[in-house]
This record gives sequence, C-alpha cells and structure tokens, in this order.
Amino acid sequence: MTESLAITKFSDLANPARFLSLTGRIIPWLAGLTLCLFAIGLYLSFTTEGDYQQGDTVRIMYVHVPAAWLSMMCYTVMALSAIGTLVWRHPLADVSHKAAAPLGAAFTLIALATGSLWGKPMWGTWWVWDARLTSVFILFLMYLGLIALNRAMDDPSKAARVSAVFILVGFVNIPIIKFSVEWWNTLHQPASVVRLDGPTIDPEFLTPLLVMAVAFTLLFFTLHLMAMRNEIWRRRVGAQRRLAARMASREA
Amino acid sequence: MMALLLRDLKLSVRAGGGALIGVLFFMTVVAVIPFGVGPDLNLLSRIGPAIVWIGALLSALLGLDRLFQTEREDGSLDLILMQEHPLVLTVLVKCLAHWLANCLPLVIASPLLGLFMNMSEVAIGAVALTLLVGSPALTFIGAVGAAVAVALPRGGLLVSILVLPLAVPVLIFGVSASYAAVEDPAPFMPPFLILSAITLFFAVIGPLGAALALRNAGD
Amino acid sequence: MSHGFYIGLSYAVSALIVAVLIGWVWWDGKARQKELAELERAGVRRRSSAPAGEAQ
Amino acid sequence: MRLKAQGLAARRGEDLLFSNISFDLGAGDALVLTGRNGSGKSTLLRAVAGLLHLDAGRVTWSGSGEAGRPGEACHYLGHRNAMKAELTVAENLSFWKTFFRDSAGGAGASVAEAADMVGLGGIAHLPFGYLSAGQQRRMAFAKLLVAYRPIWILDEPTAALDIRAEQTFTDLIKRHLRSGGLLLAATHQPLGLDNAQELQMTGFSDLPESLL
Repeated sequence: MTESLAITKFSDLANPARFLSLTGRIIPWLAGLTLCLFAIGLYLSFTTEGDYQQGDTVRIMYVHVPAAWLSMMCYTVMALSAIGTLVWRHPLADVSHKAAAPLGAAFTLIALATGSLWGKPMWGTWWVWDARLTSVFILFLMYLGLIALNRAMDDPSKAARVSAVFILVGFVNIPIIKFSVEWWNTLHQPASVVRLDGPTIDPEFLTPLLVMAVAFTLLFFTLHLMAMRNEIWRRRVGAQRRLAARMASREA
Repeated sequence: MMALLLRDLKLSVRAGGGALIGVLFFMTVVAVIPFGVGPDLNLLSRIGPAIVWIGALLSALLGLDRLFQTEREDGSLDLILMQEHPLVLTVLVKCLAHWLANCLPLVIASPLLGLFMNMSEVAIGAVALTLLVGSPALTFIGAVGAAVAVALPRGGLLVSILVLPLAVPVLIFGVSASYAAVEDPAPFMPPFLILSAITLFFAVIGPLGAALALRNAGD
Repeated sequence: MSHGFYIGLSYAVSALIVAVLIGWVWWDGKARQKELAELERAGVRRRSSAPAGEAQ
Repeated sequence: MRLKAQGLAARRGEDLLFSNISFDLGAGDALVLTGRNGSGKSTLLRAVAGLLHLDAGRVTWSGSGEAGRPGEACHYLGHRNAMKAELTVAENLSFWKTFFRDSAGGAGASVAEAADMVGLGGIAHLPFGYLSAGQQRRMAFAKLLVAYRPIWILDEPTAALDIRAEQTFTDLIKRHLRSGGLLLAATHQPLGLDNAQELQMTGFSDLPESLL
C-alpha cells in the first residue's frame, strides 16, 4: 500500500507541470526557514568564544566547513541525478544535474576563498598545495568543466546524457584523485607545514557549526529547486519557439 | 563598426561561445603544473610568472582559429569582404572583440593563479600588467594565422603551429618584465616598453596581414 | 594580528557569492517567465494546455 | 547606372571555367544565368561581386554619382545565408542593416518591414537557428531589403523554398527591377521574369559563350 503510494507520488513528480506547482508552494517556506536558520547561525557564530590556539579566525570555520560539505554533497546529488538520467531517462533528472552544477561551483568557490582567507593568518600564505585544498580545487575545475559542457551543446537532452556520463566518470574518479593527491603531497611535503587538523572540535563550536551546516544545506535545496524551475521554463521557451516557427510557416 | 563589435561580443557570450572555455583552460593548465614539479612553494613562486604567461599564451591561442572560420562557414565573410569599410579596420574590430571576450578574462584571472603559485604581490601585479599590455599582440599575430588557415578544414592546430614561433618575442619580453619587477638589479621599464612597442607594431602589421590573407583566400 | 579583517573579509566574500548566486537564479527565473509571457502574447500556446489556440 | 563586363574569364585550379563573357546591364535589367552544375555560374557571380580574381576581363560599374568597386554596390546572396544561428533574426538583420548602410540613391526597409515583406513578420524575435531551412532562406533574403543596393546578385535564391515563397521572391525581385535596380541571378528554376536576358553557360573552355 505504502509502496504504491510512493510510486504514485514519484510519478506525480515526473510531470514537470506538477513539479512546478508543487515547488511553487514549497519554495517560500523553504526560503523562510533558510533565512531563520541563517539568522540563528550567524548570531551563534559571532557570540561564541574564540579558540585559544587559532584565535578568532575559528569563526571562518562556520562558513568554510559547511561550504566544503556542500561542495561534496552537491556532486553526490548530481551523480544520483546522472544515474536517474541514464537508467530511468527521467527528464527531471536531466534538469536536476544541469541546475546543480553552477550551485556546486559557487559553494566550492566559497570553500576555496574562505579556506584561503583562513590560511593567510594561519600559514602566512594564501595557498598551499595541501592535499585537501588541492582536491577541492580539482572539484571546482570539474564543476566549471561541466558548466562549459552544458553550455556547449544545443540539444538539452543530448547534453544531459553526455554530461551525466561525465559526472559518473568523475564520481568514480574522485577517490582516485583524492588518493593520488595525498600520495603526491606526502611525497613532497616538508614536515614543517602546519596541518589544519588542530585539536578535536569543542562542543562549543559544534552548535553554531551544525546550525550553519543545516542552513547552508537548506539554502542549497532552495536554490536547486528554483534553478530546476528555471531550467524547465528554459526548455519550455525553446519548445514554444520551435512551435512558433512551425506555425508561422503554416500561416504564411 | 560598433555593430560588429557588439555582435561578436554577443556571440561569444551566448550558448556555445568560447569565452568561458579559454579561462577554464588557463586555470587547468596552470593548476596541473604543481603536480609535475611538486608543491615546493619557493620553487613555485620562482617559476610562477613564467608559468602564468605560458598558460595565458596557450589559452589565448585556443579560440583564435574560429575568428574567421565561423564567418566563412555561414557565408558572412563574403559579405564582410564586399563592403566599402576598409577591411583592415574590420579585422581590427574583430580582433578587439576577440580580445575583450577571450583575453581580458585571462588577465583578470591571472592574479588568482598568481596566488596559487605563491607569487609576491608585486610579481602578481607585474604579471597582470604585462599580460594586459602583451596579450593584444597575441591576438593580432593570431589573426594573421587564423586568416591564413581560414579555408583549411583542420586549421585549428595549424594556427597554433604557425603562430607560436611568432609569439616568442612577446613571451620573452613579457616574462622578463615580470621578473624584472621582482628581482632588484634588472630594470622593469626597458622590457616593458619593448613589449608595448611589440603590441603597437603588431596592431598595425597583424590586421594588414590578415586582411591581405583574407582577400586572397577567396574561392 | 588583525584577525578581524580576515574574518570580516571571508564572511563578506561568502555573502557576496551567495548574493550573486541568489540574484542570478532569481533573474534567470524572471527572464524565462518574461519570455514565456511574450510567447503567450504572440499567440503561441502549448498544445497540451490550450488545444484551441492551435486552430486559429 | 550601368554594369558592364568585358571578356571575363576565370579558372578553377588549372581548368578554364569560362572565358570571353561580356554583358551590359542598365537600370531595370535582369540577367539570368542558366546551365549545368559546374558550368561556372557561381564562379561568375562571385567574380562580378569582386570575391574572386578574374583571369581576364574587367567589370565596371558607374552608379548615380560616385564610381567605385562594383562589389560595394551589390547585394550578394550565396548558397549560405550569412546569418548567425545563436542570434535572433532581428539581431541578425539589424546588424547587417547598420553594417551595410544604404548605397547612394535609395533607402532600405526597417527590420520589421523586411521580415513582413518575406512573409515572416511574426517570428523575428526567434533565434535564427530555430527556423526551418526554408524560413532561414527567406530571412536571408530579407537581408537584401534592409539596406539599399542597386545590384542584386543571387545564387540559387529559390533553393529549399516552396512555391508560395518562390512567388514572394519573384514579386520582390520584380519590385526591385521596377525601381531601377539590376539583377544577376543563377538558377535552375525559372524565376518567372519577363524580358530578362538569359546567359547560357556551357561550361567548356575556349568557346565563346552565346548571349541569347
């Protein structure tokens, strides 16, 4: 019973028109919730005590870590959507991973920028080719490559299938990249460079961090749904333009 | 002429345009260098200006072969050739549009890559400045190559092969000016002025050569 | 050590990127809806939504 | 207004495509080139437009007022449409309108009027790539209307067109001729013009072509 209900729900969602009206109702609530969580999170992150070792810079963590977390979650969402595109040929899956790529790139950029701004007072330099930073940077390049790939092709469903393949190949590759970058790093790394690990996280930092992480995640989903709506509209515009061209021929 | 500039800019930012790809290529090429030479920050900061310049040179050449080829494929080139506007001016405007859409983003992105290369602030500024002054020369030289190769089916690689040797002087003076800004004994101005002179020189020679080649490529 | 500067800058950068992102998504949605409305006005209808529109 | 050609000859590679072709067109005259594939019709048209080097002979144009290269007084519609698929039709047409500018002695139609005249007024806001092949050809023809040129050089203008669109083209061409324009066209199908001169291209070397 519940299973069949789930299936009908799922096929309801498959209809883009249904999806549009559903998300139209959800998005305002989601946006409001995101806003509230951000308000709480920001308040908490500026009122808690600083770390005795890293000073106030620990506050950068409250944006940096959630952004880094999202950069990976976004790729996972894209990989799942890519499976949806290739296996079930679901049109919403195409839309989903295309809409997620710019969001992923933006959150990865936030992670990189805040990481760099954290690194400057800690290490004395803007950038080190540390294994973790380097992997995030490679992820950023992959996002940009995907955006370029999507832009380069006219036919949206063909573009979706091709980029889905690329997303999955990239997804399989991520552990390999991570491993090889770490290996490369330990090969070269002089022992003196300060690692970011530091002491284990105090529960005092944990609360604002968690609130901010949830806020960022909700922000991602809000924007993702909005971007998916835009993408559906974009396709609709394309289809109607083709229709307009055909109709003009018939009338003339 | 303004119309041509606007149209070319519009084309390069519309879907399928190459403006994004050049910057992406630039970032990727520069980003893989440390994996080859190792993450030694001192070494990277020493070779940084050279690497950023080579990366910019390669990515500036990336989209150049399409400069006239797209126009030829859809027949626009014929109409452009027939007009009474001086062809040299038309080519100059097309080069300008290409530079604005493809090379200016490289100049803007170069400070970021300078940070990755652990370059000092002065070196970053010097590289961005020399790129700003030197990259138009690359576009102008490339325009000649693109015009020569316009009728060839696989002109893309050929343009790079033709143009790279001609771009050597730009690379020499661009990189040496960047280093001169950091290392004390060498003066910055002489190589920088020579670089500017090269750009101005090619701003004249490039469009002339390209226009001549386009006139003779008719079939 | 002006840690405050780096903290402020990193929050500002994040806020800027998020603002650009939201602005872009918002603007994109508005632009697409405007295009749809224009097509609607030009008399183009989706076949499923208004089959009568095609007969004219 | 006079377009004169004397003793034209052109080669493709080593082969002589045609030689010793002469014609003389005044205001309102039309010249239609016929002949087999490969007989050099397109080459002749491109040569008159100034896009090809002639082996021998010369083309002279004396318009109203200034005398210049004949190419500058011509509209050339080749096999390809010279429109960008990424831009909208209106953007394409208004670019060519500002880039061409009117020749002395006339004024072009506005972009919207030109699109109306080829029968596609309602869809100028669409990207050019969305149109069908026939619609693209008609929009390429609208390009001739947005800026005034006394000479029209048309290479297979009616390829990929249905009968009704062909009729539209013929009407527009007739209007151009009535207002004192000149026409050079290569075509397989008859364009339905009265009192047009016809030049049969035989496609061999050396023999002089016959002006019928």
